[in-house]
Amino acid sequence: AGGNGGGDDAGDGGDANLAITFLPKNLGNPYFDTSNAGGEEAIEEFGGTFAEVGPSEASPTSQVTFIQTAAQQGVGGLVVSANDPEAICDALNEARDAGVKVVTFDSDTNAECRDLFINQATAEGIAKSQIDLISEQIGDEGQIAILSASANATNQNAWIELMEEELAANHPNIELVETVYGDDDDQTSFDKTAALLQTYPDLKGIISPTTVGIAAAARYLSTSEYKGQVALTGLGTPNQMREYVEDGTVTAFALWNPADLGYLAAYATKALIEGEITGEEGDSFEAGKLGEYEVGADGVVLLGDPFVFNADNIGDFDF
Amino acid sequence: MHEDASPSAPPALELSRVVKSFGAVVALRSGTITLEEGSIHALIGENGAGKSTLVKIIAGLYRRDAGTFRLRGEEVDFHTTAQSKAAGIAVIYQEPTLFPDLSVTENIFMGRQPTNRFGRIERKAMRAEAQAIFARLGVSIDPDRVTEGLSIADQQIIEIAKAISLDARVLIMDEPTAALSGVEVERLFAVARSLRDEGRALMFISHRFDEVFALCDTVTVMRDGSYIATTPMSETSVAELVRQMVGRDVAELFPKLPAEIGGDLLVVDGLTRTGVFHDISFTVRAGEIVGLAGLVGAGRSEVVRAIFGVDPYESGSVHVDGRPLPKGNPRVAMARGLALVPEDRRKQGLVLDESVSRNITLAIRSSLAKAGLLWGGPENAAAAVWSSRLEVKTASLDAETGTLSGGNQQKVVLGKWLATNPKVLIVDEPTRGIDVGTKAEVHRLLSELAQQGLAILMISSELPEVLGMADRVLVMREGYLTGEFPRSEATPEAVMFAATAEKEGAL
Amino acid sequence: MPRTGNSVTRAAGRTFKARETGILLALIAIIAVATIRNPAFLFSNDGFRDLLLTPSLLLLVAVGQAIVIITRNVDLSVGSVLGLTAYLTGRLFIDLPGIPPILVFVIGVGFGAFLGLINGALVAFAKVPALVITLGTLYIYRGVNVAWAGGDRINASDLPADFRGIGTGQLLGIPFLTIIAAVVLIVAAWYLRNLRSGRELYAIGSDPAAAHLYGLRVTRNVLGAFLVSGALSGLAGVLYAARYGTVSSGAGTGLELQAIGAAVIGGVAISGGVGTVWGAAIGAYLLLTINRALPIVGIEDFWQRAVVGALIIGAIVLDRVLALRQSRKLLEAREVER
Amino acid sequence: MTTTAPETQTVRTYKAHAHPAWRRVLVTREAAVIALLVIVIATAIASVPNFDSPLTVTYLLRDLAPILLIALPMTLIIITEEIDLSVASIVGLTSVMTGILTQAGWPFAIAAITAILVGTVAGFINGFLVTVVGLPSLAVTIGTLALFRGIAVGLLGTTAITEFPEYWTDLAKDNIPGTPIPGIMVPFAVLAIAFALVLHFTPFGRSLYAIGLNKEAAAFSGIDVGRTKFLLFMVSGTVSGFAGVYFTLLYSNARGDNATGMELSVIAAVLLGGVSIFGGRGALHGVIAGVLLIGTLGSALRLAGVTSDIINVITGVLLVLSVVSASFLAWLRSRRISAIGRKKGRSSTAPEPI
Ligand SMILES: Nc1ncnc2c1ncn2[C@@H]1O[C@H](COP(=O)(O)OP(=O)(O)OP(=O)(O)O)[C@@H](O)[C@H]1O
Ligand SMILES: Nc1ncnc2c1ncn2[C@@H]1O[C@H](COP(=O)(O)OP(=O)(O)OP(=O)(O)O)[C@@H](O)[C@H]1O
Ligand SMILES: [Mg+2]
Ligand SMILES: [Mg+2]
Repeated sequence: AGGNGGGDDAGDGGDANLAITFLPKNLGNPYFDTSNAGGEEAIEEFGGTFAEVGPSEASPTSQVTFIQTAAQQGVGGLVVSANDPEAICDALNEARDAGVKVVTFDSDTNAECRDLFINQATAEGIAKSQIDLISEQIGDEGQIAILSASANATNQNAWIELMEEELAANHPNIELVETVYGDDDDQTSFDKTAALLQTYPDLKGIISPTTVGIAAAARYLSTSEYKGQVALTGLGTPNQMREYVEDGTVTAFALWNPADLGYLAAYATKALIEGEITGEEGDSFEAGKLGEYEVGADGVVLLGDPFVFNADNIGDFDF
Repeated sequence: MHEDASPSAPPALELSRVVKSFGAVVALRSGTITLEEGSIHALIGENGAGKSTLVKIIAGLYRRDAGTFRLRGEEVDFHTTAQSKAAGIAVIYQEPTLFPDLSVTENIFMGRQPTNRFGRIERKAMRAEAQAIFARLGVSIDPDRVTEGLSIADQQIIEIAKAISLDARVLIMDEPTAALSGVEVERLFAVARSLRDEGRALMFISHRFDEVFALCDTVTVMRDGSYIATTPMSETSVAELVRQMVGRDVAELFPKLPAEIGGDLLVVDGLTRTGVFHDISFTVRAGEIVGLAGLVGAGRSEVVRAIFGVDPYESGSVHVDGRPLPKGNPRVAMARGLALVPEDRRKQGLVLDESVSRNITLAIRSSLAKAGLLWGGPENAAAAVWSSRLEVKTASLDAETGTLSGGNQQKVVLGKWLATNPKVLIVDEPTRGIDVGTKAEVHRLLSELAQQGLAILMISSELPEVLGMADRVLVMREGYLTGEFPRSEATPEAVMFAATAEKEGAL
Repeated sequence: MPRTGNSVTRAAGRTFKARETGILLALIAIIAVATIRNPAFLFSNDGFRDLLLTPSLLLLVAVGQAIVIITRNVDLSVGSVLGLTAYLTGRLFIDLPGIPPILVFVIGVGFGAFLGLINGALVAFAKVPALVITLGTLYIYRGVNVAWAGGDRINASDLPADFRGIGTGQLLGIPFLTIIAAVVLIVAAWYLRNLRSGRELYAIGSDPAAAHLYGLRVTRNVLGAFLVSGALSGLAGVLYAARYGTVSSGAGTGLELQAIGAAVIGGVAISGGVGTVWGAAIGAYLLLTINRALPIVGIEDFWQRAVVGALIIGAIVLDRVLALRQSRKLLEAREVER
Repeated sequence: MTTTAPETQTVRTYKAHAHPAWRRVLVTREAAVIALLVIVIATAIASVPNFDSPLTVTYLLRDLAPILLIALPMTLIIITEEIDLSVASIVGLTSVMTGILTQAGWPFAIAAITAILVGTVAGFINGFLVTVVGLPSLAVTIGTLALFRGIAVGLLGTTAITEFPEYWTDLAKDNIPGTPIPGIMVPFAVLAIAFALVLHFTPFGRSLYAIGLNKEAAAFSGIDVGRTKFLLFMVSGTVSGFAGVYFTLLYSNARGDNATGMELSVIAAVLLGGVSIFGGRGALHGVIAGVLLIGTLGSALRLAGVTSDIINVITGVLLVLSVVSASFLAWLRSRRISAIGRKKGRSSTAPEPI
């Protein structure tokens, strides 16, 4: 089955099938809109075909259909953010058997189901930056809560676990009272924030390590009596958070550049398709404007450290 | 054109050679009637003669296929019942049509409630008016209660109240008295007469000749959808009307054959269901036809439904051929040899959207199956046997039963139950709405079956039918068994007395 | 004014009204328990505000749904209608900068009414079951929404601040949204109780065949009921955009079952002819307040849906038991009359 | 003491059918759905790249299997004029049960059977509320839809169970050797044949249609309407439970939100396949064709790069068109009949009344 794309640019792949499909957790998620735009930019640079498909709700079983379709279409590569580490595993492996290179980004699957994972930041790095931000904002003591995405999101759960360890080890006066799940749905996250503030009148801070969650929480706080009383930090995009940083609801939050993440994932996929790398530890490849990257243990490529946005620097970003 | 009709005032309502058919069934061939103001006009005819169809055309519920319809001399063509209402016609339909979830008052005034300038319904005024009407009718019904659960008689009274409240020029009443007691009928008549004296035109449909003669000024007879004759009440007699209605002598309608009476096949003892019937005990023997008479609403259908197991009962027992029958289990009842031809064939007797073949074999489907599987072949074969035996008129066995005429539908129901090879056959209104010829056939069939040793319990609201067919007559009134007469003693007077008199005496 | 009714029928009338009272008491009990556990549930500015605010959108949709159910129909497309109008609202502000919010309201409600009209026309004229039609339009409207929005979505920053103020602001401590919902509720309740066409809706649902016999305008009324349901979902869609600021193509998914649930809990019989919009409104408050109260009472988040399900079933079972008791009483009353 | 055998001298003879066999088979709703399915498949093979690959068949049937399975009892339920909206929640609940029990160390087969029994119990609850308590099934199953889903989500909370014995997951995914057809089609085919036989060729099947068309007449014919419906709801729960176990294995994933919203897909397919929501009408081959039609259309369009939203629009339009066209045809027919009636009436010059 021939793909509809195909790059004839330089590189040892020659007539490699550079049709690459991006499969985010769900459509209509600005974080993925940004990362996929980065991917598209990269693919245009190297002359492949970009496609973006995805379910409307973030569930693993609905991702499977799109993985299968991609395999049927015979695309060269598939870039996935997994809604579940295990559930889409078999589908991914079947796609690989059909000759599709599979790269995960943002949220990984089990290592044996994909060729590469593009890690936006190490889990430790993210967890530590979140805890550092919140402890600074609440004076290193009091109750905090976490507003996460879905209960099964691999990356979220890993971060939360590490955050708990970090709290136990270095911040004994901070109490994590509850983790709630907004399902990366704006309304749910909004309502969950409201519920959190009610349930814990002494709450000092909220961490929302998901872009949908932090925006919804910020919107709730900005019009509530808790504005300025309850600290909020997490992972967010500057465009969504600008208003709340400027009005004082939020002092600082973190994120990597999702566009770069998508860009890097696209280049990594290209390298796999063209046979430049196989995903072994120590392989290295060129990623356009980002420079050269090396594959680490378990086929993980690390983008870099998270970046902290605050009132001073937020004006410099537009994504 | 009726140039010879009184030139001064046109008749209040005039129908001439109106035709209405439903698919293949011609319900009305030439419906003709003329209502004059200040007069009560009776419309009589056998079941299925087309009376109700005529009423529904006047009401705007059906549109006529042909013929003329004039209201105070002007040709009209109603598309909806709202139009006929607006034209001053009030109709009491044969079946009460109330909204069960709404209050009595709301039912009376639905769609034309008194309102203030802003369109707001004036509840107080509405309620007061309802009470005034009830006072006039001399009944006490709580105007605020929901109509769900009201007795048929009360429902009928609300229908009458509804029609009166319309203050219409023309009032059509399709069997309004069927469910009423003597006192209630008298009150209704008083109201009807006062409306007549106010100059309104009334039409009254009833199967009871005494009522027709007591109330009406003129009578029109219909038969088989056709107009037969219009006569002033004073110039006719019951015998004459019956001759016009039936078109032949009544006697031959009931070909009673001699049968040998055997042992008790159906024994009912002390059957009771609170609020419905009480302490009902009787037996039916092999070869015997027992008639169960009474007014509509007396509870006869409920009793046989309980016997058959479709309805529950609280106490008492039923034995078929010596063996007790469990409560509420029609399947066992069928297996023991009980068959019930229900009163409402369209709702209870038939699956109208299914084929003739499926209907006839519905009750015997299990015995037609081979190794648990049922194929079309055996079904059609069994159906063909019973269709031809009863001479069902249908083009094919896969025709939808709903497309058959009423009489043929009734034959399908009879066939369905005879196919089960019963010992005891209960028939509830077996000839309701079927034509004269078929009626005689049904009677002949019942007689034959009795002769072959079946025990037959026959409910009928037509007294001549009961008296003509039954070896013994039971009478029910208001849920109680009030009389039992052997054939020789069963006179119309005795039966009617048992069906009505006691109540009037009590009041 | 003389009362001719006997005590039994009056008691029956009371149990009828007891339904709304019953769930109102349940709602009050829940609020009381949650407040005892955590006074902030009621006695804080945000707590009080959220108590009123959270169910307001559902209330609007549930009122429309109740009207449709009263006519013995059902509208499964309300969630999709809400989503589509919410997105439309955002697009209007983006594509026509400076458009006055009031015009957006008019367009949103009108558009919702139009979608409802499509449902109603198919149901009333083609005489096909509402369940099938609105299941179809549930898919269609949602599909159109997703196709239109694609990966885009409306962000809070796309909407003017004064418009968003409607979603979050308050008057004398009562949120605007709640005021709007209350006005709609009162108008709808008044209409259903006091106007002829309102009563006709009940009659149609109670017995469609009898309604036809009466010459009630069945087609027009059913059409109207769907139109109102669509318009209210449209209004809820505009307000959704105002309240949440962010509108993705999935907004309002699953709302249809919540709306039907609210109506059913509130005593609107799924078989038509019975119930009030008051009941549906209280049902909406009960459903969403339970959601917020459960964590406070110590029941985990995850069990909320189970509680909601049990609540719906409990409500209809209770209804049935009451109805059976009533009909038995009526039978006994007949017995006595004899 | 019985009626005599019917007299042999048959006065009338009856044709079994008004129309020849080909007309009865071809001029049906089911035939139209099947024809549409064939057209869609042919068009897709001709114009959608990669549609003709064996993978398409494998993926399509695998994904459709739960819907196909549940559509079987759903057809029977809708034919008796009821509805079961809780099926997808039962899938979720049994999926969670399978996961929890497997995780607790139960042998998989025992865990799976227990989970299926949980599905049966769920169906029992629906059946009890509908037939014994006497509630409308639409309201009941909206309630149990929330209840069963809520229990599923409540039981498993934040976690998803993803460890299942490879033997079983492979079994769920493997094709019938030498074909692109997934193995799940074997139990499906067995069930489909069993359901078809029961529905179309047994006394029980006849009683289902009778109940759907006129339950009062059915009760008067000795059919235990309540018990029949009770049984159907339990079968629906059981089959949904089986689908839940399969779903779990297919995605190696037990989660509370598995199969969310699938009830609408099932009902849409059943209605598209020609089953009347008012009961009493419909056939299983039409339903299976309906499921395949929606599935194939979706698969082809996805392959052609059409997004899932357009597929939803098409599903919805098909559904609406299917009911509206049926009622439009009926309206046309009734108009023709009444026009004939009116003509007849006019031409018959009845004699002037006396
Ligand atoms: N909607 C209908 N479809 C088909 N046939 C009908 C319909 N309504 C009436 N008929 C048939 O038309 C004929 C006349 O019925 P109609 O109800 O007018 O009789 P009726 O004189 O009122 O009888 P009864 O005294 O029993 O009330 C009957 O054969 C009946 O079966
Ligand atoms: N829908 C109803 N609601 C309440 N009571 C009813 C209802 N239908 C009938 N009844 C009551 O049940 C009793 C029996 O009614 P039914 O009409 O079946 O009697 P019947 O003797 O069989 O009359 P028919 O001559 O019509 O066969 C009456 O007391 C009647 O008032
Ligand atoms: Mg009549
Ligand atoms: Mg009767």
